[in-house]
Amino acid sequence: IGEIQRFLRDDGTVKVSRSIKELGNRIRKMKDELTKTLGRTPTVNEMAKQLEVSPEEIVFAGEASRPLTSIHETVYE
Amino acid sequence: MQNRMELSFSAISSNESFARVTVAAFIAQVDPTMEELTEMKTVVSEAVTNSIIHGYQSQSDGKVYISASIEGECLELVIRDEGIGISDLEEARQPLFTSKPELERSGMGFTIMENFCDDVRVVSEPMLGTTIYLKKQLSTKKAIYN
Amino acid sequence: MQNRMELSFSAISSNESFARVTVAAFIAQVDPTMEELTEMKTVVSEAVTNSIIHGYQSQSDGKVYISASIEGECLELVIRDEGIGISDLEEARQPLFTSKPELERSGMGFTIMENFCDDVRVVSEPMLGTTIYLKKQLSTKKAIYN
Ligand SMILES: Nc1ncnc2c1ncn2[C@@H]1O[C@H](COP(=O)(O)OP(=O)(O)O)[C@@H](O)[C@H]1O
Ligand SMILES: Nc1ncnc2c1ncn2[C@@H]1O[C@H](COP(=O)(O)OP(=O)(O)O)[C@@H](O)[C@H]1O
Ligand SMILES: [Mg+2]
Ligand SMILES: [Mg+2]
Repeated sequence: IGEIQRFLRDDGTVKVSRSIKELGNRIRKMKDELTKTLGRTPTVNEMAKQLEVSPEEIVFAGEASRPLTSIHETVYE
Repeated sequence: MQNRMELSFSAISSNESFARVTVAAFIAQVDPTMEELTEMKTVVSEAVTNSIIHGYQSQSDGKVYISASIEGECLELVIRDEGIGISDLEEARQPLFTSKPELERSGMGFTIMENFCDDVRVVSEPMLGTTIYLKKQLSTKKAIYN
Repeated sequence: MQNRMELSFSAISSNESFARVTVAAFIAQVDPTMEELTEMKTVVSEAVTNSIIHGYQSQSDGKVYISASIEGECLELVIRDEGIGISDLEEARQPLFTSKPELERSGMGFTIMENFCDDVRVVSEPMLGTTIYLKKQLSTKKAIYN
């Protein structure tokens, strides 16, 4: 499987799901960092600037990092 | 100036995340906080899920309709289905009430919407469908820095 | 099974990126490659920009309409405006042709669409508007691993 993944990466055919996951992780880390330094939640544009991606990518990739079920759990517990 | 969008899509559960991203991308134009963005995504999830699993009983041949408009910092969302409707609205909006305990629903959908929005109105007619009107004041950059 | 969405939005340039993400989020459900996603975003950008700056002459009170459907790995996109239309379609589709050289347009919009799609049809009627029909075969998960 590792070989297939490497092949996909080299070939420029990285799957969307994988790329979103990676950016999603960076978004989560950056959000925590900025929340600490700013003393409030960052805006979408502030995040985009720090991560050097477009605001649309923040919106898109932010999606994968939070599974829907966690919402119910947080509210419930 | 007002910015508007209207969206409709097949009532299948893989479109929940699509609907979330679409509304979030529309809102992102006024540069909300990440928190507000998450809240609005959650609200859209709850309403769209309700339309799919309750309104259309997961039958998947229906459509879900969303319209959004932003004027200044005021966001208005309308989420609508042409499903079975809700006969007792007061009961439906009670925290923890669910008509589908077998699906492990939390019964918190309406409560979540009320928590994250400034105004939630529900209009529903048995056999005709359900429409949810949501309003939210966003804190765009101006509001944060001033 | 077919999955469908329909979208309309105000013809203002800040909605270009909104339209791109929306179509991308819809397509992402079948997990295409990043390259394909980028191609489709580019195509949507070109068509939507054309509707806004040529079709509506940046007047902003019109609407742009997008519909998308996915069946298996086949994506169909329709992008439509009710703007001024195109009187000479053959000329418009020529590489490098632009009616707005003063805006530093490249004249490559149609060429890009043709390059990234398997099929591009344009129907346009002066004073009634322009409709672009696009088709693209995506390589979803199955297609790559098999
Ligand atoms: N769009 C809808 N169409 C029909 N019934 C609905 C709809 N939305 C909500 N309901 C009814 O209201 C109840 C409460 O909804 P909600 O608070 O979201 O809880 P849950 O979805 O977990 O059951 C649902 O169980 C259902 O009976
Ligand atoms: N939606 C539209 N409505 C009216 N005219 C259009 C539309 N799309 C394209 N055109 C015409 O076709 C020409 C070529 O389009 P394109 O290849 O995208 O180049 P460019 O946008 O850089 O001018 C435009 O300059 C314009 O005259
Ligand atoms: Mg619910
Ligand atoms: Mg163009």
